[in-house]
Amino acid sequence: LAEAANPFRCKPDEKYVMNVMVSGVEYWFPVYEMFKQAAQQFGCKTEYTGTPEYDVNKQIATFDQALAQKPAGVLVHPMNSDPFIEPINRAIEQGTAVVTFAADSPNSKRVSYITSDNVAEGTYAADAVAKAMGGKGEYAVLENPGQDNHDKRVAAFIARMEKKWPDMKLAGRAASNQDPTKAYQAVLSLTQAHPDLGAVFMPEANSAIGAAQAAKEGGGKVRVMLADVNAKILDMIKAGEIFGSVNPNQGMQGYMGFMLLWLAKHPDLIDPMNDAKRSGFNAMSVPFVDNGFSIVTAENADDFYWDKYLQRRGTKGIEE
Amino acid sequence: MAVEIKPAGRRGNIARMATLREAGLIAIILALCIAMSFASPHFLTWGNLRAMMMSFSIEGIVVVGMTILLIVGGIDLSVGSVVCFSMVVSGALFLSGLDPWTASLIGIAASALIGAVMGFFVTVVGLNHFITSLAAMVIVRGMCLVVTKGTPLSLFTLPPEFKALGQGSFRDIPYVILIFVMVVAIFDFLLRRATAFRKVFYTGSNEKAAQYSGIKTSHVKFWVTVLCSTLAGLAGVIYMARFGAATPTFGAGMELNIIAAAVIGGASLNGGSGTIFGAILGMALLSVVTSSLILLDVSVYWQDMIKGCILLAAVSIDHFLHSRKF
Amino acid sequence: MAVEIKPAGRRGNIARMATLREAGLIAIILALCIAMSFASPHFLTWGNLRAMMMSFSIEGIVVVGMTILLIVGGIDLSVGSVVCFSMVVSGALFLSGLDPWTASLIGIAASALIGAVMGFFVTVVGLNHFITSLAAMVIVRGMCLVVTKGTPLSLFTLPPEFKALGQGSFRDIPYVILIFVMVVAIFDFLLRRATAFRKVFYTGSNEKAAQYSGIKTSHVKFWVTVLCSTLAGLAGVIYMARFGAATPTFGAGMELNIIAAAVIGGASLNGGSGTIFGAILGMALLSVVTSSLILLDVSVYWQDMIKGCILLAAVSIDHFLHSRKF
Amino acid sequence: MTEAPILEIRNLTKTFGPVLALSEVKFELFRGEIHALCGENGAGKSTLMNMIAGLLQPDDGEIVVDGQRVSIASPAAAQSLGIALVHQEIALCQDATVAENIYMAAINRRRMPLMNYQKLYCDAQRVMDLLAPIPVRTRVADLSISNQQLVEIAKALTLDCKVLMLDEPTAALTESEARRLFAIVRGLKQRGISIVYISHRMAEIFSLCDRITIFRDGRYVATDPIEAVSPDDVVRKMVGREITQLYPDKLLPQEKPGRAILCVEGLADGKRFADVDIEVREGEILGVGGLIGAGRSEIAQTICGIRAAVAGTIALNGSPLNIRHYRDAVDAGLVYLSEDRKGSGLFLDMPIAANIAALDLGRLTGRLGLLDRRAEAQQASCLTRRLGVRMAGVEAAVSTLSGGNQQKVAIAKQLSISPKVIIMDEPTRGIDVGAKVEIHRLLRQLASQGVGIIVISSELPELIGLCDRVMVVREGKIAGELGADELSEEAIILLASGVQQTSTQQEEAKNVA
Ligand SMILES: Nc1ncnc2c1ncn2[C@@H]1O[C@H](COP(=O)(O)OP(=O)(O)OP(=O)(O)O)[C@@H](O)[C@H]1O
Ligand SMILES: Nc1ncnc2c1ncn2[C@@H]1O[C@H](COP(=O)(O)OP(=O)(O)OP(=O)(O)O)[C@@H](O)[C@H]1O
Ligand SMILES: [Mg+2]
Ligand SMILES: [Mg+2]
Repeated sequence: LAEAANPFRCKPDEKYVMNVMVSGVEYWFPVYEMFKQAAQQFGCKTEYTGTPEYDVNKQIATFDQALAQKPAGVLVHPMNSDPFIEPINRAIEQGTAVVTFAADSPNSKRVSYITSDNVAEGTYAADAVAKAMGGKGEYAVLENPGQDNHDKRVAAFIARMEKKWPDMKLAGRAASNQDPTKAYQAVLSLTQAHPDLGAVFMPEANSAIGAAQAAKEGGGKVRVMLADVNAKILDMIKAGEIFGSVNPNQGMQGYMGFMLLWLAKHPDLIDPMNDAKRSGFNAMSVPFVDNGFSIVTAENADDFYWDKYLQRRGTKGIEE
Repeated sequence: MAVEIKPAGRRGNIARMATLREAGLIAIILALCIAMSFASPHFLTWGNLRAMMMSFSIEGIVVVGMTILLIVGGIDLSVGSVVCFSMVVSGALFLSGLDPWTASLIGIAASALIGAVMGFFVTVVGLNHFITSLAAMVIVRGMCLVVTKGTPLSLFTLPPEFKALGQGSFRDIPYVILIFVMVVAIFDFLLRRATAFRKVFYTGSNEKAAQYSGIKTSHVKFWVTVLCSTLAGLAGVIYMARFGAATPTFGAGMELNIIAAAVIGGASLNGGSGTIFGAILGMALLSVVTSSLILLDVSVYWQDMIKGCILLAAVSIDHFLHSRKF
Repeated sequence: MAVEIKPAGRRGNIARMATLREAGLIAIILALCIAMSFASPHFLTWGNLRAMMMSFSIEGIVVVGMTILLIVGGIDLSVGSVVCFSMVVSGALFLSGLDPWTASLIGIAASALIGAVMGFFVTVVGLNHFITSLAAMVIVRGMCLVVTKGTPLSLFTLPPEFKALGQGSFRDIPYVILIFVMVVAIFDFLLRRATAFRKVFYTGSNEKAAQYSGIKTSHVKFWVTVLCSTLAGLAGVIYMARFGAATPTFGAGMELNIIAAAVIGGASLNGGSGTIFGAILGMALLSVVTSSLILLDVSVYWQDMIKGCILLAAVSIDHFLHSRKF
Repeated sequence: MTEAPILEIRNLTKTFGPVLALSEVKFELFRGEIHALCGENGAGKSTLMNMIAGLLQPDDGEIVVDGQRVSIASPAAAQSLGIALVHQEIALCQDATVAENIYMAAINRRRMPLMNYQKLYCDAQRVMDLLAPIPVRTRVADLSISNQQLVEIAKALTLDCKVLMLDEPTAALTESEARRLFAIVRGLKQRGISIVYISHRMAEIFSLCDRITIFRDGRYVATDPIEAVSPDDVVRKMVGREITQLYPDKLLPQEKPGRAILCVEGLADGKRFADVDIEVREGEILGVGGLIGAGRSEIAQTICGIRAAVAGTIALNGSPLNIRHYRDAVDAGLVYLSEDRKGSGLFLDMPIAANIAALDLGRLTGRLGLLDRRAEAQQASCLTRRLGVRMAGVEAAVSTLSGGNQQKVAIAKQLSISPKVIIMDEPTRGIDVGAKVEIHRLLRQLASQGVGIIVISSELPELIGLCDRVMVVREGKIAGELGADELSEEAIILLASGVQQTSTQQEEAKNVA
């Protein structure tokens, strides 16, 4: 009866799963934290799964295994888009809702995709760097060629520079592949080759630790700009060793990710004026949601520490 | 002098020894499976087993080539890159208008060519397999980046009959698994019985003695190197069919997993010994462990650690059962 | 029959041979440097050379340990994980209130302990180095995750005198480079001259022969394994001082680079040969190539390919100069 | 002898799985004696030595050293008891120098933290020169197998030991090195060191040893003072039957050898030898003699295409052969038995049957390119029976065989293809008297069937007893040829060294002249 009164409740064994690659890495934790919170508010069970490795084949194996347990929905970060088409479609067929986050599989039948706008992130980062340099000078980028969202950020960064800041010159590009030692070596080499280098941008946080150290040793003239944060990055931002970071709104990704999943699992809650019933199309489909991002600077850095956040909330993070 | 001659059995000693060897691994895998089926009701479902087999079938094809290469005393660190290369070349050719089957054949041929170049450096120039294949790993990965310009090729338009190769099934048994079982069966048989493959054992066991037996060991090494790359190329094409995509970063780090599987299965890094069946069991062991941890919902922080410990324990038990040196 | 006794030179035969060997690598590196100095005016500046040395100095410490381990016939795939582990353990202890020097010592000791456990599995249980260190690689990486809970430890509060270890210099020469040069000099000397280290060569060259001479080869193997992990631990602590952070993913994939450096420098994967100086030259070669490509502003898509080709060419030339088997 | 033995073995038993290698054997060694240990291949001699040296542990029985019952757990333990062993199989560190190999045990024990290479090279050279002038700074890998054997012996001489056990030290040596060794061994005996000497060469045993102990099939048979027995007695006790004729009959002078089977002209490799002409005729056995390092092995390997030739022609049965690879030679029926059975003769980890089949898999291959394993096993059991290999079965790994039996497997491999010409490099190295007779008889039989046979041997009695004609090689050139009636030890040594061996004074005088 209570259920009839309140449709926004889960059935006793309704389970929602979040599936990622490199699952031991902290980027996912705040996402899952809010995913879990939303689920608890609905009285649903959740599970955090994925492979600790950076390997699409292994991630699909974990995805398939999760599917074998017939969960109500999966919030997935597909490491590569197309390889997930078939598994996602299989999930939809067996009645498991699928929503992608932070990376998409656009050609699959996933109901929704939630992400921050990588292009906007790259564009903003470019503006911030260029402004600080007075619109004039040399910059470089560190890349992780092959990872889609990273490539988008870098491309947007460079495109914005070329379009809006004609006096900003691209001095060099190097592949750091998320490895701090490679980033360290690359930035040292770049500063040697280009003594006037004023900024370096990278699309993730791992490289930044090495890059910032190299920049510091190079005399501190190079502004380090990146995407994502972690405790070390935050400390360096506060100390002025890192210029800034664009950080996707992870909590929103998780919370809205859950909502989208839950809705997709319960499409009969609405009765829209369209052909959904006839065509078998999911009536609750919301193709795209932008979760937004924050700009992390010395002033607001304190709000982004994971351990402080966890303490404040008193939960066990991904371990529940 | 009393010479006692035992009648030679139907199967030779090599085959029998190998079977015995593998019994230990089979026992360990079964024990794990049984324990798991108590711990998780999902484990022994066809869905889960299918997922597990799917996850190692294509890699298993590469393991076959690697095992033969290890037997001849070589090693190939470039397999991950070559898998990716075959995928990327076939994908790019398909996108440029070729039909997918022809494109795949060219992709596999290109992989074989890479094997031939490595074989050249090993047998003619005289470098060793490790350093040659390490350089090849870097070069071929670079070629993947160049071909794709760093972005995954979307092969959404692959015709369904080609995609079926990677995604379709025959009565609930995926083609992928069928192909894998076929490749394993063929090469396991050949390795035990075919004359040509016996030379692989001779060369790996004592290259000089093989030369003193009139075996052209550099030919043997060359062709085995080519075979390993060719099988990696085949795997790449099947991955392409399965994923409908060609990603330039695919397969990075795959080589260690594959070598580990072969070594767990009894292949020696010094050459001269190893079996395909054993290597596949090694692969299965790794897969069962990984998959158990996920099903048991072990914390991600602990997964790696527990996985490594189980691996070490399994290898030690196996070693203890046969007291053979790995 | 006339007995001819050649006067023994001041340096032994091995030492002279080794010097010759390394001449090829030195020539190749110099050739590259000279070519680069034409292409880029910045290349031969002290700043750039310093930067290049900085970039491989800490890894160079690990290379020392790996080379000795290769000489004894072992291999260690876990070095990257152990570097990270030492970093993470020291970092966590520091954060929990210990002074950084004590914390670092404990971190190094913990790394040595990991080496001891591996040594146990190799010498007592009888597994081989490859599979043992592969399992250790996974386990230790897992421990890093457990300790850090997946997030980098920020060691921003490290006292400056400790940070100086990784960031400071003595008259424009960074301490890191000084430490590196010292470690290399000491171990190169010991390996050529110390009685204890000669046993490493003997064990790696022919374990049985060494045993026949009364050498306790399992002790030798055990201690070399411990040494390799200990040096990795030392590197980890220096990395911590340099980056002021402890990242749980640090050092992943490092092992291949390090083994490659040693092998380019003349170490054999079959044991029995190799020099520290050569291995460091191998590392330097890799570093010069990488850094040249960045200085020349080569497209990231082409960097890998060109790097691999230069590597292959360099190794082939070197091989040709000495026609020695890698 | 009232004195207590320095080493005593009581009721020692050792099994390897189902194989009973030694069964309740006993052995006594007194101070300052040279004690021969004899037995057929596989009788258990090396196994006993390995247990005394701490490499193997007995299943049962006692080892008593100086009246103390001891258990010898490792080679180091044996060393500290003053026991040293020269192994039958060469076990040297190939990548290290000769000097380091010689002094390895000392380096291991030394307290000094740093190496003193100068002293090491001087000392090592001094020891080495007692045997042969091998430069001690060379890497062992660059030495021929016989020189490696000398290093192995030199190594034992540096050990400060009470008991020295030599397991077939002369198997790979020529007469002159062997003589130097005997002089050294007698010197050691003078100093009160006890020596166990294992050999299959009767002449050596009778000229060198004081007492002799005989094993048969892993059991103790007898111990006698050497004066009390004759070589024939020893052979009878070893083999269990009478051996009447040590060498098969040679070709009679009136039956001249037939047409030429193998004809080599003007062969040169551009490095070690030049202008080599060889002719092997139907029905004869051609011997090749020379000192260690004369280049005999290299000539043989070049004929077979294992090494590259720069000049010369080879004809088989009148038709020229174009050999670019050893495979071509094998296909033409020309085979070479390597002197280094461990390094290049055998696949130690593989089964006996697979070893024997390695030379020509084609004949064992059925349709579809599959190997006929039944035929493989049959071939192996047939050949091993013919050569009397003592083994558990044809599927056992070669590494489980005794040294002499391994050699027999290597020979079986050459015979497996019914060759037209066999070149055998030290064919009977390490083979016992009885089996040697069998192999010689077999060679003679093959020769009479029209197979061309070349035997390279460092054992002069073998060359003289077996061959119809002996070619002597000196420093890469053919120094001369001796017909059946000219064969004698002196004649061969004269040709091989270029000088009279009898007196050094004479030798030097000649050189000056
Ligand atoms: N590791 C082993 N495994 C199985 N059997 C072995 C092993 N080592 C030796 N044997 C067997 O033990 C027996 C004795 O061998 P051993 O080497 O002592 O003979 P030997 O008297 O030295 O002969 P040879 O004159 O040929 O050197 C042989 O039958 C041999 O096959
Ligand atoms: N790999 C090698 N490197 C350098 N020198 C070698 C090598 N192999 C052999 N030699 C040298 O070549 C010479 C000829 O060796 P070879 O074995 O042909 O002589 P041989 O007459 O057959 O004598 P034996 O076999 O009795 O030693 C020897 O002085 C040996 O030291
Ligand atoms: Mg013996
Ligand atoms: Mg010879």
